[in-house]
Amino acid sequence: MSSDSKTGEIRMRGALRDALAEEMRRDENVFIMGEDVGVFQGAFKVTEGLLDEFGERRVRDTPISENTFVGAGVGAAMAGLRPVVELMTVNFSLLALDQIVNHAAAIPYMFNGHVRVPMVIRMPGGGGHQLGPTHSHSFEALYLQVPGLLVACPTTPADAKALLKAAIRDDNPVIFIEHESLYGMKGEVPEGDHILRFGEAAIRREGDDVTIIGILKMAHVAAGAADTLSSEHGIEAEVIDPRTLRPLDLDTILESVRKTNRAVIVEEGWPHGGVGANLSTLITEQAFDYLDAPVQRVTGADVPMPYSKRLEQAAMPHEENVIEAVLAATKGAR
Amino acid sequence: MSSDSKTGEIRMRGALRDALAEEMRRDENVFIMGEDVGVFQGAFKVTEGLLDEFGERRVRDTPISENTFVGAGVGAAMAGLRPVVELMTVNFSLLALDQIVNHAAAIPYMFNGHVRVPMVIRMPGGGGHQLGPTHSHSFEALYLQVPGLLVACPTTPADAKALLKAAIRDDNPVIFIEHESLYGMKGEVPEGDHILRFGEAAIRREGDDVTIIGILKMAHVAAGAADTLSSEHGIEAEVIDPRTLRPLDLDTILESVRKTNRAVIVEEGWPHGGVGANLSTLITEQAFDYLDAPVQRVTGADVPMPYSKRLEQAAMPHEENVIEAVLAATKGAR
Amino acid sequence: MAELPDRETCVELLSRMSLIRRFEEEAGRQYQRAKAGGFLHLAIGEEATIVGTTSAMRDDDYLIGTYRTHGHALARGTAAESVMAELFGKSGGTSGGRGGSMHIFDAEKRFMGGYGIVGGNLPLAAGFALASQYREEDTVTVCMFGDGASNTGNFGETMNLAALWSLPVVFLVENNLYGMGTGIERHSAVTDLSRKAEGYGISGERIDGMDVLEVRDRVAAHLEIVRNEGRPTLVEASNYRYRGHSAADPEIYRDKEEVEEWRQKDPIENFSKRLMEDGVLEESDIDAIRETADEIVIKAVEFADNSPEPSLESLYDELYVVGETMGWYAVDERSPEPHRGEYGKDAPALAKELAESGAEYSGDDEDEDQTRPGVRR
Amino acid sequence: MAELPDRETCVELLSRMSLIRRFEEEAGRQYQRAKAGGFLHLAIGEEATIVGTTSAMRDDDYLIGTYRTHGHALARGTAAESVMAELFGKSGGTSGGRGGSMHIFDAEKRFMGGYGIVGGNLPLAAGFALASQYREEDTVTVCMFGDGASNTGNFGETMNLAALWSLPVVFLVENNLYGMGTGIERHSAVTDLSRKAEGYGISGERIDGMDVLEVRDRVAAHLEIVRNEGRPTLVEASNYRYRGHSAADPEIYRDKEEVEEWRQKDPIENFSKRLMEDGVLEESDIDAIRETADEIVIKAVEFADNSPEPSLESLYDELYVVGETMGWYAVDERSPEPHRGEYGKDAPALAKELAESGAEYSGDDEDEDQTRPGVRR
Ligand SMILES: Cc1ncc(C[n+]2csc(CCOP(=O)(O)OP(=O)(O)O)c2C)c(N)n1
Ligand SMILES: Cc1ncc(C[n+]2csc(CCOP(=O)(O)OP(=O)(O)O)c2C)c(N)n1
Ligand SMILES: [Mg+2]
Ligand SMILES: [Mg+2]
Repeated sequence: MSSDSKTGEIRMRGALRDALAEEMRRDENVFIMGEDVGVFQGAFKVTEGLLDEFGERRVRDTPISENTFVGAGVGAAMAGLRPVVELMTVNFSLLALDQIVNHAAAIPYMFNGHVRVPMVIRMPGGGGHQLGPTHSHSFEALYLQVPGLLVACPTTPADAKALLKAAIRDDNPVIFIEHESLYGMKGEVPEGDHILRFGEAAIRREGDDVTIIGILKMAHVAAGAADTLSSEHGIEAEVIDPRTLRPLDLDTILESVRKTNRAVIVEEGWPHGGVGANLSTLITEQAFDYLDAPVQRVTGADVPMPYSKRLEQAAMPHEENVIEAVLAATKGAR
Repeated sequence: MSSDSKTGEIRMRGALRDALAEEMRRDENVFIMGEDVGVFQGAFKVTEGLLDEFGERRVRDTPISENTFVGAGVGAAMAGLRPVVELMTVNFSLLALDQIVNHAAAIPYMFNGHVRVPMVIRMPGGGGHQLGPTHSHSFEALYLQVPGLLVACPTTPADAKALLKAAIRDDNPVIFIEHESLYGMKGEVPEGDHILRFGEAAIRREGDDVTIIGILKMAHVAAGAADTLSSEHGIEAEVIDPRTLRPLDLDTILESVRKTNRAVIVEEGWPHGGVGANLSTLITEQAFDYLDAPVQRVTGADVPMPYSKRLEQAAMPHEENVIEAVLAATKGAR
Repeated sequence: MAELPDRETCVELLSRMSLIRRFEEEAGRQYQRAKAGGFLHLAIGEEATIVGTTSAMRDDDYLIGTYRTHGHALARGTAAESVMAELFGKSGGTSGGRGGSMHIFDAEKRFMGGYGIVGGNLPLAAGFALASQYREEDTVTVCMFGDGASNTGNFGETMNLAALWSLPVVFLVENNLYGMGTGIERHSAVTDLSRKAEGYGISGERIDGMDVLEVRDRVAAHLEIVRNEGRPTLVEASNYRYRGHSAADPEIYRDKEEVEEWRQKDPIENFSKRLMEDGVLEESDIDAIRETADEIVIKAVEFADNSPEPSLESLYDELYVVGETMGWYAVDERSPEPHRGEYGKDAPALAKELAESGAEYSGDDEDEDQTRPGVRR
Repeated sequence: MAELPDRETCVELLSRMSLIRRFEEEAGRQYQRAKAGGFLHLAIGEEATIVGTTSAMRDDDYLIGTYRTHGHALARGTAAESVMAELFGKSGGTSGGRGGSMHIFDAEKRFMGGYGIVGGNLPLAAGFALASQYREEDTVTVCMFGDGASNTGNFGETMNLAALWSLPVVFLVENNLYGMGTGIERHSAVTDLSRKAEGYGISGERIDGMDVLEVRDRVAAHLEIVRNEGRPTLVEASNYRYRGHSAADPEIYRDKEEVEEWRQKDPIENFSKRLMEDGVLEESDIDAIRETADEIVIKAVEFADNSPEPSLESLYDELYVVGETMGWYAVDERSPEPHRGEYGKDAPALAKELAESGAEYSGDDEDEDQTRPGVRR
């Protein structure tokens, strides 16, 4: 299906597209809607070719009406369909937050399970492309707060595909956060119908000295920093990618921290009340006696994302920041 | 002005009303808008009498159009007025979040300080009145994330008045969160034109054994628990009320924790990514070597708030929960 | 004036309206006794709009409403017992006590819920209709909302989407002239709401929402259009709520005379009168209908009284479906254990005080010194 | 056909349009060279709508637009140098490089900004107008937005509020027939946008947005109505963008012929022709105007090139006003120190690739193996 499918390695966007196409072939109730997902082939080309294959009934271009087309997805899901709604970017999801939080997340609970909202809301986010203060948000921290939602944040093509398929088959409303910088990333994607359960973290690299947890693009920054730490500092980091933030596979993280006694969390979002603050707290609460140093966080800067390339880069975490944080965390140890 | 003003002690809602009235008298540019703030006298009667005194130009009933009347406030502020916008409750603020985050918070920074957004957005929140899943949210944690905003959460009539006056005079956009259960609370309010600077925590009770930090209604639950801890357990808690979450007076908190070596945070909101997670992380990062036990959090339950009184009470923190958390934190100490 | 339908139908219409009226009065009473908590938004005066509408609908059509929908559920056939139990927050309620008065739900009757967020139900309605269209079913969604809701962004967005996609929805504005305490001239630039969607390509019709037969006939006609032509329409039913916005509303925003005027148009009394004038029913029939309603409601209260409280252990139930794709869900350790608190201790006092404090959302205690209020229960 | 104004005005109109055209072309070029980053939404083809509108406005009237507003700022009198420097992310930009192409701002010229959120500017416009009304000034706000924006909730909410409160705003839809890649028949149920606010009580007028004189005349008339009668109006200017939605748009959603057809209506060429036909200007005058535009734009690029980068130390500047009511603001210790990164290393390559990748928001690198992409710069 995807244009990459012959190469063995496929890009993240192709993997996502494959997941969508396969699930749509499998289940007539799955359909897609969002701004420019059809004729335009998707703002990020994730839905490329789907209109051709599935037609206008199942690949629906929407007007710019975020709250309403998300809400229409909630309604359709309540009536038994399985909508996959794309918000062009996470920034615009603020316009749909009432339908997401007050409706999608609350409805199954407030109606005592008499109805379910089996829908997926896909939305890419993140900075790094000089899109300025209205177009560069990272809202993982906002969504992980909300009971009733699941939150995925895949970092590889294989995970993206397997998690999206799981999300589509899941009966809960799922926030599926993609990162704009990762769409072009290539990776092996196993053949066949694979599902990745929500709530299972991946250990990307094993190590005894420190645990580094990175989200979305920062999973890769963390991995890069780990390589440098090994080659230049003799520090072996264990790198963990949570893959989903709700549910969160805290067990895998805690097991690692109990071994390394140190943790660093890397995220692109704002520092206050971020993913890192949440993880740091959970780790500290449950592995306090194992920690040789306070958990370190590397976050985006506490500003709306500036447009200037120089300032934008200054506002985002880099491998150097991660290395610095790891060195701070491991200071006593060496 | 307020109907309570002769008693010496006035209620929170009267204190807020006095702040509004005094600031409106002082500055012609200050005006109020929101749903039912005028003829209806305010859903919680905070704006009672203001329409009579100031007329329709300055006390404006709005249609149910949250994003637009908040945005109109942002525009009016950019043009030099000082709007105080009331959202009937914090639950409906999700409908206005685009104007709050993508506009009010971002505009001063993204236009490099060439324009300011001197506005206050007041909104009551919290649970406890059986209003169910769409009407009982606590969103402090959501708002404290956002750079560009200030966030106040007053807990006494005196603070409410002094903070609201500060908020109205401040040149930054301010999220002013009130708690529905505290409107009827009485307290001394000093005569005269008092201002409370943002970023100054209050020590409500001194103690050496543990630091308890409580937000909004939970500030009072914390204080109640501290009394019991003293009388029944011989534990002397220091009780801190941050009063504003952005900026946050971390210094006062840290100073206390360095003395008590233990901290417990009490909030009504959801546990994941909450105010407590943020505070716990900040404390642990900066006072790690002083902590004899992991910081404890007491939070609301991880569910949309159920309507049933029994379940709602089960989902909210109580003094007993705080006491339990303090006993857990101080276990080693005794 | 609309023609009378057959006797059975007339009896049915009157019975439903009477049941709603009686139910709402009782709900108000139970609220005063603090058996029901939270807010209570009564639809007394609006029965003709509700019953006229549902009586024109097919069983498999979808209905969705607002936070003022006890009557809608009853009209759709939900047992009064479940609705009352929901108000009481009991496990026998439509949502096991989770939703309360503002969030009644009955999937079986295709009553797709009451919703607490004004305007929040409009996009959902578009979704139900989309599902009908997608599955090539000829079911229609009726979406009821208030005059105040017509000012929300969702209104314009949903009208456009529904018209653009030819979704099978009848949008029905229950124009009772007020959004809470704000009169329609103070909240809507155009007060003829039947015209409000014209710019989105949906023409509308204003009907007398106090006349159950007119509502029935006109909504039937609209359902017909929607079902056959597959496009949405808008109906504005002008009616009035006799009670305050919620149980705690001092009603300073309107005159007693206005209320009186509208009481002259009482949907139940006038319909009863007509039925008697036309010889369809006799006084005794009407008394019997009233008595039946009374019995149902009394039983409902009994049922609700006896229905068990939801168990504390059920606090986290139904939050998620745990299955193949999500293997587990851990309740966070920081979440409070289900807390028995001082449950029930002063519940009636609190609710009464809430009801009397004179403001929709007012939740304080005017009598209690709250310098340090501690935990309020 | 609108009458020609005096020669000076004609020259002014043509000059502004030419400047915008030239500026936009150059911006496109500089974007290809990766001097400008992010998105670049060009208004080539829409100059008559922009200039006709601003030429009818008073200096103290407010203007607000979208993310496609280089031209609006220029038309309002903002120096081309500052606009270009903003695109370059330089400290000499209108916002010191903070906002970029989508967020141009010039308070002095009462150009109240470009905004990246579709429909986000409508409520702000209501706010400016409210300030005018509040202060009893007779200034008017002109709020420009796209056909796609007319589907947002903000549209309906703002129309209602503006009409209800009689706010002095001219709402001006720049209907270029597309919202990104979605044609108007596919996004708006009613395609005559001048009628779209009728349900909110705002009548509208459709005008030829390719004819600078018609725009000028009609907008002047609307400003007059608004200023004198103190009520909002709606103008739909139909026009067309010759370029893609943004610099990176493969334009698969429309035919070349359609673009060609609209190119026949080119606002600058047609106006030039008319001026020559009517003997107001000669070919040489027009050449001179073009040359002046050229000079201004070349200088603007020079200025932008030479304007210093914002300093890393300025990262947190202007986030807050620190004063009496907020005594301090501490940058969180976890925030990264301003990071020099590998700034500039491969910036041009990245931007080029972004531009060529063929999708509005596409930000990946088709050539690079990104199995572990690390930090992208
Ligand atoms: C988005 C939102 N804003 C505000 C409220 C508070 N509120 C509850 S009901 C109401 C009035 C609604 O009026 P209308 O739509 O006419 O319905 P009615 O109550 O008259 O049936 C308001 C403002 C709310 N629940 N949701
Ligand atoms: C709320 C929101 N949703 C989606 C987008 C992405 N987006 C940017 S421009 C655009 C199309 C807007 O079309 P229109 O209003 O007609 O303006 P034009 O680009 O034609 O000038 C879209 C969907 C956005 N910026 N904001
Ligand atoms: Mg109403
Ligand atoms: Mg357009």
